[in-house]
Amino acid sequence: MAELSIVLSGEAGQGIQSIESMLTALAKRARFHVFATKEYMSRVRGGCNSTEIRISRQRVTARVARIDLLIPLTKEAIAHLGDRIEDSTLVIGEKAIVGYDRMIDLPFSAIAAEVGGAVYANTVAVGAICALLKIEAGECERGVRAFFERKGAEVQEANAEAFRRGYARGLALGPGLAAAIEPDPAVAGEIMLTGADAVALGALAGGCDYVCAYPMSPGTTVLTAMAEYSKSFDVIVEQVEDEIGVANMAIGAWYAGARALVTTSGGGFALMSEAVSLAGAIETPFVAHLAQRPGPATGLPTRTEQGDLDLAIYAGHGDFLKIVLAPGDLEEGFSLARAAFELADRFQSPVFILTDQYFVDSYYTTPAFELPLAPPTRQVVETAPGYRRYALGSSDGISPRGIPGLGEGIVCVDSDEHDQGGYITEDRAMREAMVAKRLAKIAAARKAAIPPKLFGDPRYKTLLVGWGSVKAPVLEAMAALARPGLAYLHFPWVHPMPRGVREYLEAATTCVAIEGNATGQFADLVELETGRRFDSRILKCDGYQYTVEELTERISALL
Amino acid sequence: MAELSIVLSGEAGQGIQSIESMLTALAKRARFHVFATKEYMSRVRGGCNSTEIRISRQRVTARVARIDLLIPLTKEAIAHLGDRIEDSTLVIGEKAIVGYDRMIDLPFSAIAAEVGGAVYANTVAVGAICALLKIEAGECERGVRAFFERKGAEVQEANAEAFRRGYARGLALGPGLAAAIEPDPAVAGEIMLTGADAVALGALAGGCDYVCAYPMSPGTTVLTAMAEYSKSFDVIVEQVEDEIGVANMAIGAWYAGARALVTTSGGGFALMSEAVSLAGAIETPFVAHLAQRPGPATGLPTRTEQGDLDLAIYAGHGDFLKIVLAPGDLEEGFSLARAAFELADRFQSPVFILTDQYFVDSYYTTPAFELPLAPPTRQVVETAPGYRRYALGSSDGISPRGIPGLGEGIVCVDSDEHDQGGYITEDRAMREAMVAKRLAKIAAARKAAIPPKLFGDPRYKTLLVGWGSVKAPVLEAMAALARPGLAYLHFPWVHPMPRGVREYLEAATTCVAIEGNATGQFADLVELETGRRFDSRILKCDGYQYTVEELTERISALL
Amino acid sequence: MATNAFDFESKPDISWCPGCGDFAIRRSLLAALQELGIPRGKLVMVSGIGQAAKMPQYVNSSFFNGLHGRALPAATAIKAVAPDLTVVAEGGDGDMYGEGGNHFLHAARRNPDIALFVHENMVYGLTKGQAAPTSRVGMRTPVQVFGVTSEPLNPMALAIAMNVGFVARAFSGDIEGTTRIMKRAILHRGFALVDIFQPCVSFNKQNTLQWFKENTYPLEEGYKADDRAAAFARALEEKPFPLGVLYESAERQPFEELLPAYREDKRPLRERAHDMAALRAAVMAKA
Amino acid sequence: MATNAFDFESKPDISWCPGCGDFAIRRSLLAALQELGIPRGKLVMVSGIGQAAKMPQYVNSSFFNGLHGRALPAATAIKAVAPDLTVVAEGGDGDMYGEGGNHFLHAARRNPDIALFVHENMVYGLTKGQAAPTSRVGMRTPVQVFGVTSEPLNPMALAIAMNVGFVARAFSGDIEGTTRIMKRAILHRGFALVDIFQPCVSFNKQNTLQWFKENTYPLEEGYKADDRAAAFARALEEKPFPLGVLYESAERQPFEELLPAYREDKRPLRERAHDMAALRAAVMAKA
Ligand SMILES: Cc1ncc(C[n+]2csc(CCOP(=O)(O)OP(=O)(O)O)c2C)c(N)n1
Ligand SMILES: Cc1ncc(C[n+]2csc(CCOP(=O)(O)OP(=O)(O)O)c2C)c(N)n1
Ligand code: SF4
Ligand code: SF4
Ligand SMILES: [Mg+2]
Ligand SMILES: [Mg+2]
Repeated sequence: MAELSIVLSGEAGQGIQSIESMLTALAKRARFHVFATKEYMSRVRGGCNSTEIRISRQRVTARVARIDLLIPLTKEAIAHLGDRIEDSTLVIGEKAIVGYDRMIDLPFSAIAAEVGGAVYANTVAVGAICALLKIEAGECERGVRAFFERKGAEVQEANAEAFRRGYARGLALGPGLAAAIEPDPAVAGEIMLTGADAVALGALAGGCDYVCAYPMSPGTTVLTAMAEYSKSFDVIVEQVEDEIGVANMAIGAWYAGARALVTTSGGGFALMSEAVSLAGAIETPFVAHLAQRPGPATGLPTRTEQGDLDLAIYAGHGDFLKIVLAPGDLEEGFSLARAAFELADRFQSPVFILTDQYFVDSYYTTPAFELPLAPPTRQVVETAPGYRRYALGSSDGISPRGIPGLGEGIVCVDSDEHDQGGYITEDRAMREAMVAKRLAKIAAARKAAIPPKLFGDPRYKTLLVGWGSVKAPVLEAMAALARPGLAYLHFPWVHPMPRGVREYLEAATTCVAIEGNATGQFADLVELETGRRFDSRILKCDGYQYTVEELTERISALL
Repeated sequence: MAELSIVLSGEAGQGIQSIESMLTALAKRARFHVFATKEYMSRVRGGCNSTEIRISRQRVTARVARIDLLIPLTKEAIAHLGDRIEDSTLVIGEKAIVGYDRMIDLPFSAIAAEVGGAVYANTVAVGAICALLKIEAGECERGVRAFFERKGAEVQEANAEAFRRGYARGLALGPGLAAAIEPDPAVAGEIMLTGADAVALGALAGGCDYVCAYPMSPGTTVLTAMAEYSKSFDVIVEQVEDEIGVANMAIGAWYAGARALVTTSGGGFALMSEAVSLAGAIETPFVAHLAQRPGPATGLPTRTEQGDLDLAIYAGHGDFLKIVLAPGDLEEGFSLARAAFELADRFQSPVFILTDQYFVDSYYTTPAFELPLAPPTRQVVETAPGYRRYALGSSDGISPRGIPGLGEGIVCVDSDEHDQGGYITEDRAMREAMVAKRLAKIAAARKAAIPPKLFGDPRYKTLLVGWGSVKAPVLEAMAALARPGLAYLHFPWVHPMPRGVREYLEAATTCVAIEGNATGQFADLVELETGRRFDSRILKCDGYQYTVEELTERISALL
Repeated sequence: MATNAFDFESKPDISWCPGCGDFAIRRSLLAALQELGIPRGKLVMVSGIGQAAKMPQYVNSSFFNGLHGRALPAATAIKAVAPDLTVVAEGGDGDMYGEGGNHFLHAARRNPDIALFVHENMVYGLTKGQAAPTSRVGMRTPVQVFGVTSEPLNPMALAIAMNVGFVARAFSGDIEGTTRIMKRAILHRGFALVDIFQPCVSFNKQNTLQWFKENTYPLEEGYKADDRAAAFARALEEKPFPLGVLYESAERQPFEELLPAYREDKRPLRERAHDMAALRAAVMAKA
Repeated sequence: MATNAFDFESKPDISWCPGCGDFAIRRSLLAALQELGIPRGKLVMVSGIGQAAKMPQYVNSSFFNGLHGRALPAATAIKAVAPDLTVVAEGGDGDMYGEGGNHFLHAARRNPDIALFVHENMVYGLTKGQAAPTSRVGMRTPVQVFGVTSEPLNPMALAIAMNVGFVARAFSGDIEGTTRIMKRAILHRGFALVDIFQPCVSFNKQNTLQWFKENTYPLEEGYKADDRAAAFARALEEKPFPLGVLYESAERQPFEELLPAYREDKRPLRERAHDMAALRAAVMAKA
């Protein structure tokens, strides 16, 4: 067997997460490729959530509809997963609680009680699953002990016992159910982390030393990760009273020489819109991580969508450069977050990293990120007396950026239209020069844009076009389709539009846009740029990421 | 002579405005067509501002570069107006103050002193100008008295005297300088008002009964007008602590059965972006007047631009209907403001009226607005028990809107995704139904859109395309060019794009976009809609509206 | 519980955590509404976003559940447009004092006849445990990993400084006391704040039911609530925090009563027709 | 005026109206900065938008003139990132208490070492005469055509309620007194509010220079500013309003000093290198 798709489902707070984290840690330890993602309701307890885990011989980076093994913790879990439960789905759990006919009864709680209490039920379940996966018991047990290392010997021992019992019960289900997956030794050196972690590490690699935010799902994930890193890095982390304060604080921090990051979601980002315009006007860098969730307004707070692209691109009033980056996998999450700081500093402009709930919450095994050799440097100059913050004359519109306290000059910035020194002016010629300066940065950034990347058949007839987190499911769907003449053009840099896109589209007979929103916001931008209409748009707005199967089907319907 | 272009220029607070208002009132009284516009710095006193007045036999609705008569009040005025002063420009004023060689000395202050004080200098100036215009003295004097009616007999008398003296001095300049313009009797029944007044009256005609705002130039003009009208209409007018409060208050007011208006400018509108999304989510009407000024950020607070179109169209996160209207003249200001309320109520969606500083501050004589026969009615239903605010089933996505207190039902709205009753749901099918419902309103609104209007040669080869306040200068420029094969397609309704635009563009050999911003935001939207690229874009971002001459030249350069 | 007009026929699916103080506050609220005899159709519950702000979902009446932090401007407008309705705004301490802080200040200045109930659990519940403006110094959270350093906002002191006419603190653990205070707040003509201590069992392990019990005490019998400076002094008391009505004054007139639109005509806007003659006159005044 | 390091060589084109109280405040400010001997390169003036908020334009130093209402978050960050700089935030009563009200509340909670000077002219100057949050009841304006009805915000009471460690009121008419208070505010370790009465000659015909003179008095010699409740009682005094330092306390530590980043290393962030070894370790911790 090449892989197993496991789904855990139950109420918030019921323990899905502990099963998940133990199981994925053990699986990685056993050198399996692991992918995990979750979907959950906007509530702290109760409801019905689920976690999907793929354990595989090969790299897996997307979610699938197929459920090989289902562990329901409640009755509702069965209804919740609905038609994804097929004849081939093995359903294991506590029949007394779940009451599902077709399931194999495995009374986790009763077994846990034998060990010493209901708290061990999760470990029992993990044991049973590990047995089904035929992971070597001793190695697993060491893993379990490692997992509970900080909790002391007693807890370690009890959990090891719970694990063993679970393992035994799993084995007892018989070899017919077992699914031996071959490990991949390469996994040993790999890392396993969420999209949020990747963005946080990328930010650190980009020299981020100031984080401010107002909590908002799913943007909070990166805030929490950075707060944790503030224990080992010189990063100031501050929770602010509201998102307007957040954005203005971050701009103030950049002005004074920090590399600041804000993290939020659509509604919070909307509130920052005026401040984005401020960053544009005073040409101060600004980096925002915008983790998308479905709108409008509060919408579905804990679910996923790619619906904030227009919001980001058109944020703020007036014409000025905004760069929008959208990672499609963990490596891009890391490298684009890092790039965001370099770009913001270089272009003295706002840069947005667009992710989504699916992206930030999902995790998988991936090769360790390549680290830059040199640390980032603040792209600021020591000022001399007479320094003028907005000196005109460069062809790319960029003036050397001073910061207060560094050098003899003074650094004056004003949100009104200003002259080269930063003083208010209403002079028409100066106004036009400053508009031209700001527009020149757009042209310069387009030249510096990360070009889209083509995957699949270079002599394609059908070209799929997407951005951000659809990358992984599209690539797996393409692999599943294995059709010649099919390619996928992926945009990690989505705005301002990189050059040369038209050529890619013109080479295709059929162009299909794929994105996770209701109208095709990126498709519009590509059409505007290229004048080429998409023949179809594959869209989705139900709050979930595409499964590989869903995409496979929707793409093949167009072939 | 067909018309005279008069420019007054001096410091803020120096009296330009009193000359202007007296003069335009007298000119209208004398049945001339009048047009007046002003440009001023963002300061209360000092600086250098100017007012331009056209007095004409024919209707005039745009600004011209040409200055026939200049009244400078300061030295700086001459430099400020620069190359607009030509040999043909008659410059009249106090030489001792202005110190301009070529000017005709007319010591307003000294004459005023004879009457009783410097306060009468403005009236002296008005007298001189009226003499040059050969307006009948007695009629003027009655006008002057009427103008000062509320100030008492003494003030009236002194001003009449000041007027007479000014008039005499004007006459004494000799017939060579006089400019007799023929009056147009039709002006008698016409009205003269600013764009801000037109929007305010339109709002009242649309049933507006609640206004809230936070002061921001140039949006404040409509707030002040409405505050004044609250003396004679049942309109609640409230200044709010910030623009976020403004927008949420307006939405609350609509929810409870009012027809609320907010008025702001770019930065303030940016702050409302999240609330726009709220209106979209809870399907509550919302009407915003957005008077544009140049950005980014604080920009040029008292100047003009058409740079907030993208901001308006893409305001708020998520996909939902926003209607954007942009009046090009006073009549459209009135009728579109009125329509905004009907449309907002009908589509239960946000509607934005986009004007700009130039539009709200300019005024001219125009035929009295046609008033609707019937008063507007609130498009709400009396609810029955079991009423559900978001009942599904209509093809246009519109559910009957109840308001609390009217009927037996309860009215429940929630910014989270909700079911038909307004209760929070995360059900996928319901989510999809609600997205579809909201999208259906976009399609319905496009069908109901006010189509663009074609001016000029119906068998055009060159098609000019514009929106909002460029209408009047474009039409005058076209008239000046008098070229066959030239037409102008004007959009009073700019979003969602009306249907049939492509046909208009395809009929042309050359398409030229004209707008008052740096990049051509509307041109992008038309290109996206039609797939037809503009051959040229005439753009402007220096904070001023096009003059007729400037447009004439830039258009003819393309012909 | 006896049948209550504001409860539902079938039990709603309440998304709060078992054991959360919000349930008790809901009981107090339903009781207060019922006991005051407010006609069901005449109540509008207004809220923002948060666990506390979900309250309107669980009250069988009209509601406006708007944006995080933005309940008060909406509530003010609803009351201004329809003064015949009873308007209750409710939310969390993050919602009302954090994101919504500015609206709180200016609602206090305006003084609309609205009762505001704030659940002070000293934490952000819905977003999983970050510090609220009321969190105590030193509290560690996943974001405040070194502990909170900002001074907790004192809603009582703030409201008294803003001259709010009814300023009270309640405790969810005392359902009847809370009901009593809520009733007085709703009856108060003008803006009334009831800040309600509420344990969050999921994320605040520090300010528990027990902690609140140990750190509060009822204002003494005979406490005079009519002296603003004296009330302020009491508002500064901490550990134990006084419970009850700290300040009450009928001096200020409510916002909507001062609106010119209601000087003569008391009808809510929804019952008024638009004046076409006035419109014609206004247009022709420009002639 | 004697040469002042913070003044310009050539007279700047100041856009305030002749006679405006802002000129006097500028004199006080320049004097305070000079007398404190702040190195010119180490000062950052931070402001929003308004007439008062134009102040930084007229001080020869670094400045961050941001958005209307948003000076404080920017100022807080500047101080946090570069604690070696002196940060002064300045703006109007609309800017700081209206649009910026929430930041005021939470800056007070955070307590950054910033001096905040607010020009209380009881009106919106730059936007031509609408009511400010401090406008007195009854004042008529082009927007408040029937007169202001909202209670004026009392910055002294509010700051004391928020436990700001330095709370003072000055009057532009008293240049020396204002200079003295400004100096103390800048020296105060933590957030310091100086609310400065200032006549707006163009738009506030009610609260004139004369009115302020007649309606203010200096706090008596020997006034003890260390009692919060007593200070609150004095803050409620109106007509006449007390001038001087109403409340002062060195109890609270400034925000930036509490930041873990400065526990051991006192250098501003701009002088620090990024730690690549820690980064490598953090990445590999995910293995
Ligand atoms: C603009 C915006 N920012 C952030 C959020 C995320 N958010 C939802 S509720 C909440 C805070 C909840 O705390 P509180 O108001 O104290 O209510 P509680 O859950 O504790 O009852 C936050 C930050 C949001 N919905 N909107
Ligand atoms: C977001 C936003 N809203 C509104 C404005 C317009 N505005 C500029 S200054 C100002 C108020 C000025 O009053 P105040 O802060 O009291 O300063 P003053 O001019 O009286 O010194 C306003 C409303 C703005 N610039 N930005
Ligand atoms: S998270 Fe806290 S406040 Fe929210 S429902 Fe659970 S216990 Fe209550
Ligand atoms: S408007 Fe008022 S506050 Fe502004 S400069 Fe003039 S006098 Fe001063
Ligand atoms: Mg809370
Ligand atoms: Mg002011």
